[in-house]
Amino acid sequence: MILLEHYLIVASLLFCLGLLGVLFRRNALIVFMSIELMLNAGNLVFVAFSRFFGRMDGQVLAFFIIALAAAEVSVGLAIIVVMFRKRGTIDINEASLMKG
Amino acid sequence: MTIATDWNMLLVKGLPFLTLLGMGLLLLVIEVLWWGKDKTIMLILSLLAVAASFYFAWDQWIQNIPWSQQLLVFDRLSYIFDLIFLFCLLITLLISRDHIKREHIERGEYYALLLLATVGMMMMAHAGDLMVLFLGIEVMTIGAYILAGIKKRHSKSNEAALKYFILGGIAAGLMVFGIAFFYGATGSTQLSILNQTFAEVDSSQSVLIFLAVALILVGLCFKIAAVPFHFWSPDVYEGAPTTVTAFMATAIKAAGFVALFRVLFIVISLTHIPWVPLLSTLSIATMTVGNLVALRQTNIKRMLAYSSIAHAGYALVGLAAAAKDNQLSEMALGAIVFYMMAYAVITLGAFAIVVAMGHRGDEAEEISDFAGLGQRHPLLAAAMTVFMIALTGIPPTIGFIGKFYLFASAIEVGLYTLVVIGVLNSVVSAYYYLGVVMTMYFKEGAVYRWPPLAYLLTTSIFLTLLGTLYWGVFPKDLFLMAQESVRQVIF
Amino acid sequence: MGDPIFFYLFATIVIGGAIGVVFLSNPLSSALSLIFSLAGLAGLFVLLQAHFLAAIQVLVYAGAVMVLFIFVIMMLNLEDCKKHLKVSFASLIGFVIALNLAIVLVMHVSAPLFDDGVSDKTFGTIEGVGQLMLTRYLIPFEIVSLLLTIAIVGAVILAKKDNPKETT
Amino acid sequence: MDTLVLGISLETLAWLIPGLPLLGALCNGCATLMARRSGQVAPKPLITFLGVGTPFLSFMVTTFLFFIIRSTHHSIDTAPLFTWMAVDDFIVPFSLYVDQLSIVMTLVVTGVGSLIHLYSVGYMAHDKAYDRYFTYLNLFLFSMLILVLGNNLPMMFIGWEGVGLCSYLLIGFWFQDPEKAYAGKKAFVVNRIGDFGFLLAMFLLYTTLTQQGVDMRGGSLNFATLEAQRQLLAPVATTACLLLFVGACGKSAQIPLYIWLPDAMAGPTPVSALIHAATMVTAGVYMIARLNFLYLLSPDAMSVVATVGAVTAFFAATIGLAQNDIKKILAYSTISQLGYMFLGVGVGAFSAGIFHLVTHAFFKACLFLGAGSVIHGLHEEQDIWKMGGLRHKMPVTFLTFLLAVAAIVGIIPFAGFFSKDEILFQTFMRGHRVLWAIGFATAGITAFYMCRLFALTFLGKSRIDPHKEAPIHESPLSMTLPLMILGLLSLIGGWIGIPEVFKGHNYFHHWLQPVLGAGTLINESAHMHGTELILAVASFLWVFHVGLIALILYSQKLDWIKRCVKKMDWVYNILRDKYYVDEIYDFILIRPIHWLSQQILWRFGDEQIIDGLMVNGSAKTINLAGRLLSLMQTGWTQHYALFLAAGALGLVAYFVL
Repeated sequence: MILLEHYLIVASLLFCLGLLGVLFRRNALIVFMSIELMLNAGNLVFVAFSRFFGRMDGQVLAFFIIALAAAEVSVGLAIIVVMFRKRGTIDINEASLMKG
Repeated sequence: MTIATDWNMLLVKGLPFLTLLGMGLLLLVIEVLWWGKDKTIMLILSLLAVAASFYFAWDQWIQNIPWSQQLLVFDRLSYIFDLIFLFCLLITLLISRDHIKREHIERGEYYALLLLATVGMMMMAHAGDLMVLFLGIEVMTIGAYILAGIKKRHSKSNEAALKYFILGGIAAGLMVFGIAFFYGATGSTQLSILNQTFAEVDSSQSVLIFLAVALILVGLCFKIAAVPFHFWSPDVYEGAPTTVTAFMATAIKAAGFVALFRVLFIVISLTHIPWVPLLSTLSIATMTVGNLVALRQTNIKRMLAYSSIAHAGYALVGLAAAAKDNQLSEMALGAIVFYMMAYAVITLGAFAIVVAMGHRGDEAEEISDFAGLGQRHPLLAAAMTVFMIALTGIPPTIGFIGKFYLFASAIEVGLYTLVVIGVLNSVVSAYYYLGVVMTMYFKEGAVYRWPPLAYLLTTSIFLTLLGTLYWGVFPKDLFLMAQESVRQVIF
Repeated sequence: MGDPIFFYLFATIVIGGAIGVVFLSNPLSSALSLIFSLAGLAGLFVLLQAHFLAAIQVLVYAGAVMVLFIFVIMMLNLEDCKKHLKVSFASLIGFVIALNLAIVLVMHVSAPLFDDGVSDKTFGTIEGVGQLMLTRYLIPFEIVSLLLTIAIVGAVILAKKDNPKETT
Repeated sequence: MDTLVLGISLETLAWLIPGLPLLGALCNGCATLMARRSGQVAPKPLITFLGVGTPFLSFMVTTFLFFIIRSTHHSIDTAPLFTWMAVDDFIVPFSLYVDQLSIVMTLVVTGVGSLIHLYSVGYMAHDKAYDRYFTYLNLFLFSMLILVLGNNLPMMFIGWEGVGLCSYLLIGFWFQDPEKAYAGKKAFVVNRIGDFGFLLAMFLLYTTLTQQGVDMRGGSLNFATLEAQRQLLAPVATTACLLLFVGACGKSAQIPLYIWLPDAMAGPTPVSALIHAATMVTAGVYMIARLNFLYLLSPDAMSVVATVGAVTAFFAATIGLAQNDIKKILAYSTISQLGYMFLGVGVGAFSAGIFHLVTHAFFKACLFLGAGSVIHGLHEEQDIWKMGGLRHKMPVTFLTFLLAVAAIVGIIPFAGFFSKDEILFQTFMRGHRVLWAIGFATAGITAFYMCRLFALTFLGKSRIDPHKEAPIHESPLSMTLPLMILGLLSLIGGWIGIPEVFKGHNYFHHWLQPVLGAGTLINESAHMHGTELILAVASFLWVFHVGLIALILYSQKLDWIKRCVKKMDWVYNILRDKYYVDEIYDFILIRPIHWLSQQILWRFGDEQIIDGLMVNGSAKTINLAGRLLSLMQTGWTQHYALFLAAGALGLVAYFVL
């Protein structure tokens, strides 16, 4: 029997993998993908609870998050493209002109 | 589950942001259709929209008829923050024109994005639902990412956008996760419903709630740049175009605080959580780190960035005071609202001067560029001196009054240690603020003829200067306004 | 559909895909793993009776977001992306932090059983979701549309090459 | 009070006192800014007229009010001009309070202030920034008057901050010189430490009153309210008084916050005379006298004040013995005399403290202005070993300086004698024998170093560079006139408070009786007169002889001195180097940190003007922390993300665990 908490555990793992990706990878594209994973973990929680309560609010909210994620990605990729033009690399740690 | 919405009412109540929204979209259209090089029309239209919106928000504030549509709330707190955002937007628009011309970023989208980002902030101020709050944050933040990176030719600007985007993305991820758990714990994201269910939160669900609150707080602390979630802000402030920095340092910070208010109003009833130690620690860390690192800065924008971190720390003193006894005290909240206004006025003035210092090809962002300003341009130097004094918190400026109210409200609830640390911090801050004054007056700088300042810049400096001094001497009405605003908050 | 086997299948796909995203060195492989992971997520959505959302998930992610990612990867023609994974001290700390967070989350997330009876026939369908989205959640819906507008405009002004005349 | 004088109400007159200097500052400021804008200098006559005229008018008004109060015996508590702050029950009206105490202080401030303004006309005549100078000076006067006349603590605080700010601007006035700018900043930061005590004390008093449910709608923290509710304040009196005293220490340069004052001498000499001798630095004494009812509640705080005062007096005087810079000597002497004043108020003789404040304002302003005249005449020479024999070349300066020295030394019947002896006598009578002994010894040391200064400057043979010798001349009338007036006041200024034992009537103390009440004098009954006379005579003989010896030694027998100094060079060195306080701070605190930072982190560079635990020591520590923290800002997004995640983890753990 699959319980609510199974879904929540999957979501938590997904979320932490996403966070790990951000902390671990230097390729900006993969960092963005990891952020997508984090957002999707949130979605899974929404949908799981929506089923749990028998109310569809959660699904609507998840819908919004999907749209938001798409919006973020489009801006993020534009930033990456500019960065690549400027520096010829998309290693996020190469961008460290400003510090201190 | 459907709500009968009085759409007419919503239309009337929502005029402040609807005006901006309409004008923002209109500007996007005009940008496509308008082939002329001169974008002055955009500025004029934006200013008109700001004026109209300001009028509507002011009118609603005066009428004071709290109304809630469940997802959006319309009370004095939200309108006063609308007014703060609009003031920040106004000054930003005024100082923008010359700067963006110099930087070759003068385009209609610039104005449109500023307006639309402000709409996002207003959504945060009016949020009656966590989802609306979050989407407001995202509208604001995505606008800010783009504005920060709009100087495409400059690596720094792009770097700022990238850093802001990645860190903001993480914060958004954390917050979504938090909101999802909130939904799970209470069955809704609507703040007003949460308020009722909270009393019945039993222990099995409480973990979910705590997790949710923690993650949401992380997201909000990121927005106000509280330590240790502040790392983005110096780099982003330095890299972004100065006008955008001014906007971010004031409006976004205020928006972060109003969001924090909205959430705290609800979650403060979670009595299991020791709120005061938490907020005190955040506050101490934030102001201390901000001030100490600001001491070492040579770039004025970076210095102001750290100073803005420190000021968020001072405001958190008020929040800690407000959270005492698990109910938000009016005086402390009023003090924070007032502080946001004070800080916005002063900081915008300081940034206006930074913009005024720049020339084509030389943005004068180093503090050493201010050397000899006292002789080259005494008026500008005098104004900057006033702003620095105000940021330090010395009477008779609004900065002193703001700090005084904050600390007084903390003293009133007995947070003596916090106040001592706060006052000590403001002693430390005197060092770097006066460093700027010293540089202006006591160091020889290049002597060249000063080009006349643009009228819009002069106007904005004059306005902020007037505000800093006038409200420093006669703060009563403004404070009463702040106090009134937190009196009838819709939960 | 309540068969546990499906849950475990999809869950494995989701987590496996996510691990792939994080640890595969080639960004193209990462992108493909991401598709897998998100498709698995769509499967989980189906199990949770969110059929419409599952369809949207596949459409948006596999159809739009992924294409965008892969397009950018191709366009940039990245040489240095294939650098082997460097394990720096910082990323080790990152690993520890993420691990800790996962432990905290998994330990504490426990909720009772599913409420079995979902009586509403429209649950999870376009009709049900759409009804809710365009009445009760109309305002967030509009904000999202604003968000998308801003994002599109922003992406265009950022990524568009400057008119060379303006640079002088 | 609706008495009308020439159709003007007394309240309006009271407002005119600070209003006029403010007007002067505003007009001068506008003139300066407008002139600079077009690259010119504002017309000097206009600046002079406004800059000197407004303080003088203000002085006239004050004098007028003084006579009114004298005849009516009423104090004037003006209606609020506006309400400055109002939150719930925290109300701060912006109104003035003119009573016997504040009118005395106002007379000193405007009177001496006007004279120094006049003096500045000559002294600053050739300065490029003449207009800016007068703007600041007027602004200073305005702030000082707000400090003195404000009817509540927050208003006093505004003035308190205002004078600090103006002092900062004026010390760093000659901004080409980084050392001077640094001195200004140092003074400002030390003062901020003091202000911090003041602010906390205000909060404390307010909270206490609120908790007791006192109705404060008339104005919280009004002096009148505080005095009326003093019984409620008794539990926190000691803490509040000590916190306020921290503020007073900062402003009035007492141990351990005295270090800024000698450095503050970098400013123009009239500024030193006005701010760092006559007015601003005495604000601490005034504040304690103003709050005498509060201090009387706490004997512990009083004895701290008295002890710190006495020790500072002694300590600073001994340092003064071995200084060679004419302004530095005067600076240490100011610190020392301020110590006397604190001793006076600390033992409960508030009026004696204020009396000394008044006479000190006369003679110390005279000394500074005289020194300024000498420096001006010698073209910025400040080393007393490069002076000598100036009595012929600058007769007026010489004479007035002589009067002032006689006053500070305490020769009968000069001003300083009466005030200083009053303090010493009161200390003795109230049973503080040790403090009295310290004060008594200090009087001798004071006599010695002042006479040394005097002899080296004006008597003996000239040691001036021969090629500088020729153009030495007496200063213009605008400078000598204030000198003559102040010199005269140094002679007769003390006669307002001649005690009964010298057949006087002690007007001054009777005048202050309504305000200070019991805190004026121990009732002078006849059998005390014997003691008082003995003490006075002993003190007179002591300072007279010491002073005489110093005069003879330093004018005639310089070779003896040199030999003595050589033999006793370690003592001399200790004194000259100010007890190595700076170096001790340096050794104990700065060096280890310095070493640490050099070894482990960075080298500190060459910004090594190390002089003080309170300023530079902590500044360095703070700087170090700043460096460490800014190292965390690596510029790597991944590190930022790491901190963010760690913070998130911390917060989650805090909530969940």
